[in-house]
Amino acid sequence: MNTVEAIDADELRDLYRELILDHARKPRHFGKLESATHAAQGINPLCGDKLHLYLQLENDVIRDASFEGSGCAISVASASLLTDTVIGMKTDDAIHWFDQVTDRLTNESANSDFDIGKLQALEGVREFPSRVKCATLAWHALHSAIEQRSTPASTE
Amino acid sequence: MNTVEAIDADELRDLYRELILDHARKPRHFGKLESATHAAQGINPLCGDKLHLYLQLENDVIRDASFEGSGCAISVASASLLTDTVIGMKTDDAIHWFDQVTDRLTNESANSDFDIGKLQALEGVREFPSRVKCATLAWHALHSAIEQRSTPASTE
Amino acid sequence: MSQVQPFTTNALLDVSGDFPVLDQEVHGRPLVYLDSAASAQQPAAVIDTVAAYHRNDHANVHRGVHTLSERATEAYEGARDKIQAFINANSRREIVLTSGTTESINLVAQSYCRPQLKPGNKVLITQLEHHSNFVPWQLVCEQTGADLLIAPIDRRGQLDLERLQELMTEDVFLLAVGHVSNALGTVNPIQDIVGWAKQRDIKVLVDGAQGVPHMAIDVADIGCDFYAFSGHKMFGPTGTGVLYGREALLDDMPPWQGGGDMILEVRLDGTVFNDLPYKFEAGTPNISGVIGLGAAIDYLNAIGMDRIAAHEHVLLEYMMGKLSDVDGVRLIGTAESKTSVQSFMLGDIHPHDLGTILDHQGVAIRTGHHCAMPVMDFFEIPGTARASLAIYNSSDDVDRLIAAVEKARHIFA
Amino acid sequence: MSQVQPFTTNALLDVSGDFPVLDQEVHGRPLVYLDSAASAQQPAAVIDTVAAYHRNDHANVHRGVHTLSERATEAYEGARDKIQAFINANSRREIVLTSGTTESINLVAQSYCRPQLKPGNKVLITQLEHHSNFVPWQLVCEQTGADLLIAPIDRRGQLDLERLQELMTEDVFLLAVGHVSNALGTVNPIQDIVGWAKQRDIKVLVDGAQGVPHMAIDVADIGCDFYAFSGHKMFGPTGTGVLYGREALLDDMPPWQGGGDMILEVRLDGTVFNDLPYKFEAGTPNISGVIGLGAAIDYLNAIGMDRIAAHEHVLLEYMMGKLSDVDGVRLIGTAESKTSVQSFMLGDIHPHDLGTILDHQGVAIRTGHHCAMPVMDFFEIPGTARASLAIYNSSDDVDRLIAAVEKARHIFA
Ligand SMILES: Cc1ncc(COP(=O)(O)O)c(C=O)c1O
Ligand SMILES: Cc1ncc(COP(=O)(O)O)c(C=O)c1O
Repeated sequence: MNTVEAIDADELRDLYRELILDHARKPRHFGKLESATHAAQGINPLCGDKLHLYLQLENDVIRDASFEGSGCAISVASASLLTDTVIGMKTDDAIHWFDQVTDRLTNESANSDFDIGKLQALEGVREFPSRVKCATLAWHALHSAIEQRSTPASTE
Repeated sequence: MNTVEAIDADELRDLYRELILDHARKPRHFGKLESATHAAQGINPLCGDKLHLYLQLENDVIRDASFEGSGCAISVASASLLTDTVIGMKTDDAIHWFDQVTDRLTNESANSDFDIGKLQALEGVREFPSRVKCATLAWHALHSAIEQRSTPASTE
Repeated sequence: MSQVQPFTTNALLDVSGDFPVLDQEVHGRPLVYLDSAASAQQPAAVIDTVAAYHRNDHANVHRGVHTLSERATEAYEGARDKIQAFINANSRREIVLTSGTTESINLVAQSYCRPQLKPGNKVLITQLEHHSNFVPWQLVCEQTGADLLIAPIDRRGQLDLERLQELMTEDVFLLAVGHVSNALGTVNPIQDIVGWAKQRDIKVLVDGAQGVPHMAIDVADIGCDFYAFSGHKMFGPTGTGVLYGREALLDDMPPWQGGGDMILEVRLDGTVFNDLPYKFEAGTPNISGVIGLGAAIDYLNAIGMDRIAAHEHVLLEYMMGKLSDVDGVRLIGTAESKTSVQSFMLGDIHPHDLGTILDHQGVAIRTGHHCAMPVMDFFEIPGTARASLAIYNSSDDVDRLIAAVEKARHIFA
Repeated sequence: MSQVQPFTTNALLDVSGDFPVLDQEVHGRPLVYLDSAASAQQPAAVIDTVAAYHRNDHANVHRGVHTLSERATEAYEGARDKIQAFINANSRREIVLTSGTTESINLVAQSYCRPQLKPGNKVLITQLEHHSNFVPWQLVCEQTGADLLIAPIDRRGQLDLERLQELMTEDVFLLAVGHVSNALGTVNPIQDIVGWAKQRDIKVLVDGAQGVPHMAIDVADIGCDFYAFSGHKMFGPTGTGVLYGREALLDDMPPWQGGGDMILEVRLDGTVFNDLPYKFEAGTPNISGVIGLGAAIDYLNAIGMDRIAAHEHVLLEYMMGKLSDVDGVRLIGTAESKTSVQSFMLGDIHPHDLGTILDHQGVAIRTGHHCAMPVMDFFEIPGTARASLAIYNSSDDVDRLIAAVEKARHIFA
């Protein structure tokens, strides 16, 4: 695949990094989680992205996580990376990650002391204001699921 | 009274002719008509002119007419001139006058074959689009009264 | 449809120079604007009319005796007359000025339907409708206990006309149907539909948001009871819209919103409402917007709606042919009768990603559900990429679109 | 009040050069615009912002991935942020964009009150209100069987505050009260009024149409539940308005109008509404208008609302003094606390005639009932002549007004 060569703009290349395209094509932890104790829906009214996030919590630890739904490459890759990241994490830490990640994806001058690991691959969205919502959607759903809110999360 | 001298613009002088000011100050046939068989209200939402027109009809002839209410100099003078004019007239003729007068007051190129008599004094309103409604209000009320409409006439 | 029609170039207009916004680069490439179905651009004539109004004539309308107010009123009411003539309404009393199609439809739902609908009554809409011709009916049905019926569509994105007629039973109070689908471009046989409804004494509201910009509209000919449309889709200002309504119906309707201008008299114990159309125009209207809409109509009239329709017809055929020649493209919306809009999918690339990649090549399309989720549900897709055409587009624009789609295909190959 | 205050000229602004419309002659005399309470003029900064938006950036907002749509969305939502800061709301979610004060008030009447009001409940308003803060309550009371109570005023045009408090019984659901009277200029002690209402658990809507243009507004400080105002009264575009609402209340309210943008999901069998504030913004908004309103706020902020208030205070005192020195003039509205507006009568000359004669001397005032018939009823007059001031007026304007009134007196002597 000649992805990188075919894109002439640096910004586009920054958005559709290999890692993103890979997770978009082969999302990890995709499907309904039968053992889920918590769940939330995320809707992006902009483009119709819609995903369900499932969490299996035990004593405030995320034992397992998965997601289903449909979305653009960015939102699917983001959800896939999210599940990869939060499994095994304490809910408090996951909320801290939520804060850090959403800050880093929206805010040019965000503090980068905290290492968001693979999720750095999503930072390209900062140049694409309308795509930031795609990248943060799953994280908002995570937040809702942990807080067990009943209304769908949205990125508006 | 130095009316004419005090007004420096021809148009203003044309609007507030002696005859108009006279009828505005001393309106004829002012008051409620106890013998009225027909009546209508005219409202000009622009400035709050509001008048009641009363007609005493007998065999399609206007035996008597009067009006009450409050309004600007133009609308009061117009109502006063109207009552002066239509008393003794057949209703069909009054409707014809309605057509002729409203045409003459609104339409620069109106046919002037029909002699509207004293009502010519009102023609100055043509230069004052927002005042045309004042001049025609009583005539609309006349029309309503003859047709016995139940909703107030308005000049909108 | 997959065969490209021979190019009848003399049918094409060349007016893009009238639209200042089109003369710019986006991401280093000349802008190609293919999103007019969402909102159309304004010719300089409209922009300048609005600015000149504010530089010379602005004041509140209707209630002033001074010169500016007279000028403003004349310009504002003059625009109403232009609208009346443009859609061939019988009377200026039938032209209610609103903030857009959405408000026009809500007005009818709330003022005409809500007081009359009873449990067991039905409101009939179709699966093609824009949310603005969908949700107001859901809301009023919920409020009144009436039932909402939804006429189905077929795989080409056309109304199933037989089913539609079957659904027109005598307990249907009103049919609300789009003239042209904003998601698919389908042109409904509106005269036939209105005819069937009239036979059954069903009132008809036509959502004309996508009709007015693309063809000559004659409401007398169509025969509908209400026709709703927006200024910003027809090269006029945002925040303006029209509700055409038959005078007899409007006359009997209670006002919707209360406020200044819609009353003759306010007393502590009650209120006398103003005449049509003012009864439905509460508060200070969008004066400069409506004057700008008048200028847009002047502009369209100067070109001629028939020439505009011909131009767009040729371009749409060209675009459909070219698009369907691209490997992996699947056209969504292939009705027999269409105008100005083509939705499509490219392989399994999400439309949103496609939109971003096209934008990076200067090509502006819309992606997503186009406020027509029921249509997306029918096709079982989350959304589409949609290219929509207007008077200022050219065959070059289509060629740029095709090249950009090819590149996207390459990236996600 | 009949004594003219010493002239503190350094309190006066001199910004009329920013307003192109003011630089013209009417009937051969330089225009004096004293009708800003009806609609204010726009500074070039606003006119140019709107035109530049259409020349460079226009597209529909919220739903687009392409560059113009991103720019339009950013500008539109940026204006919302400016509004939030301007009135010191807690959150942008509390700023609902409407077509004007009238729509803002109707929204609250229909969406907040209508579902909750029951026969026996009461809505409390005052005799000072503009029709737009009067008729919506008449309508919703009729629809629900609730009672409408009207708090009286006194001969100076002030609310009878004792009576008002007496009327605030526990069956009052909502109090709707103006901040500043458009007919008389009375500034109500809004913080006290809201405080009394809060003690009795009565919700309060403030009609701020005439407040926002003239003083710094802090909704947190005022403590009201809703605050409504219009763009065109504050030097912004027509067709724009704001409803500030406390988030907790807005959250619980059902949407009012249905359509695009106010939903998250539309299904054949129901609909999920969008978050605040979008739940209340159905359809394509007045994009360019709102962006223009943002520019108007920038303009006001650059001058400073406190300086504006000081300027208008000095001018109003001057105008009141000069007017009451004219033989035969009777001031209508002489409240202790006033801003920017003076209504008056001249002998028994009908205000309408006075308006025409002033216009012929280039002086634009408003005449009539000012959409406040209940106020006129109270004073038993059909209407008034009203001169209203704004940032661009000067003491020269007042002098021209006085000379014109003198001439009218002469004509009708
Ligand atoms: C006090 C007051 N309230 C409400 C309104 C209505 O505002 P709009 O006509 O902009 O909706 C006005 C102005 O007309 C007003 O002065
Ligand atoms: C078919 C159709 N109906 C209704 C609407 C709503 O129009 P507006 O958003 O201008 O109110 C639109 C456009 O968004 C449309 O395309």
